[in-house]
Amino acid sequence: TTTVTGPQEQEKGEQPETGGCTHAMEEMGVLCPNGCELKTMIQKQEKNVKTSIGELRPQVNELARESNNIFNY
Amino acid sequence: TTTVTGPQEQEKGEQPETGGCTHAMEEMGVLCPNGCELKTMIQKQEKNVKTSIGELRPQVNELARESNNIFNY
Amino acid sequence: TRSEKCATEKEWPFCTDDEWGPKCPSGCRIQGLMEKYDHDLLKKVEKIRSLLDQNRAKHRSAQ
Amino acid sequence: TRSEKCATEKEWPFCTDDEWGPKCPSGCRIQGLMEKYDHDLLKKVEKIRSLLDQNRAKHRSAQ
Amino acid sequence: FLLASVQAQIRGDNLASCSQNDGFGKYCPTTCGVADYMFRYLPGVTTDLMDMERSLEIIANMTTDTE
Amino acid sequence: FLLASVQAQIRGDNLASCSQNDGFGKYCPTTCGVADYMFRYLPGVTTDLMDMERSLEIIANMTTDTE
Repeated sequence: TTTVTGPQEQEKGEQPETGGCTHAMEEMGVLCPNGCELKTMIQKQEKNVKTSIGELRPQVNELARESNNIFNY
Repeated sequence: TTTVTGPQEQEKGEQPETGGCTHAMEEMGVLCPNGCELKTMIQKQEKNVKTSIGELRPQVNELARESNNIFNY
Repeated sequence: TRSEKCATEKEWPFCTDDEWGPKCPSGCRIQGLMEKYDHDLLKKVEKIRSLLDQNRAKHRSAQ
Repeated sequence: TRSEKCATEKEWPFCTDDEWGPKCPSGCRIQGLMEKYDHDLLKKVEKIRSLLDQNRAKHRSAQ
Repeated sequence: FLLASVQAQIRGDNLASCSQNDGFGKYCPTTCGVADYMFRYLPGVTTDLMDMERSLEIIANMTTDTE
Repeated sequence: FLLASVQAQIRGDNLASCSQNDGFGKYCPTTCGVADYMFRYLPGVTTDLMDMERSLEIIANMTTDTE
């Protein structure tokens, strides 16, 4: 098996879980991403989304201005 | 239900798990002790065991000396 | 109970409010939620991009 | 596989050696192991205490 | 400069983790901390995106009206 | 005194956690770090206890022999 990269299909009512692996020592069970890993991930996601918003907002505002001109015209 | 304090009976091949609770937000699933909590616990356990060893060792050595005396006598 | 359906799962008591902090969710669960929410946000971003394109096309035809 | 026995459990790939650290065990599992090992150590301590008592009793009768 | 560097170390600037050299390895946020961060960050960006979408839909309707 | 206190803060002495004020709350060891600590601490105390037990069993045998 290869490591799951995206959220997997979940049964109804099930919550998504990703990033786990089974440790060879049965004692340890399933290992999951630690807080440092999760912090890095969410900061990257936040940066990407905010960058997209920063790109889109002026375009939306520009279009809004143009539309007002047409509407008022 | 009350929180489990000792390790529970496990099925054969099952590993012990303690200290969990189910979060009201189904999204969050089971919560387990964080690293700070676990650190405090293991330091307490280590201190207790090492204190016991520190008490027992001189008693064992004392008895060993006495036994040697009897044996040599 | 869930334990009847699934012997390998364990039943835990409900968390009290003050347990959030000392006890925390699984890292796999949090990564799963992070990916789900991020996926939802990226879908919204894509929708806005396509709405922008549609509106621009309309404008060109309207002018 | 376990997933056939239990639909609520999930199958994960095996961890590679370099995943220990970035990925870590459940806090419930670690607390469970800590309590198990501590219980084992305390049993050894109790055994030593009782051996000490037995030996002291023998000594008194032997002297 | 030295004091600034010392202060930076105390604040733990630009570190993914901090360590206390106490035998427990590197320190990380808890998953509670990450979840709290996520639920603080999501509402703002979600609102921003929904506002933009609504604006674009209003614009689309205006354009349709003027056709 | 101030420098000593600053150094103590850098080392994170006597703290159960360190915080970076980065919005992720308090920092803790990972469960990997706690497990590693546990497996470093257990062998020593286990050996100590088993050695004492063995000593006491030898003593018990000696005492039996001399009876």
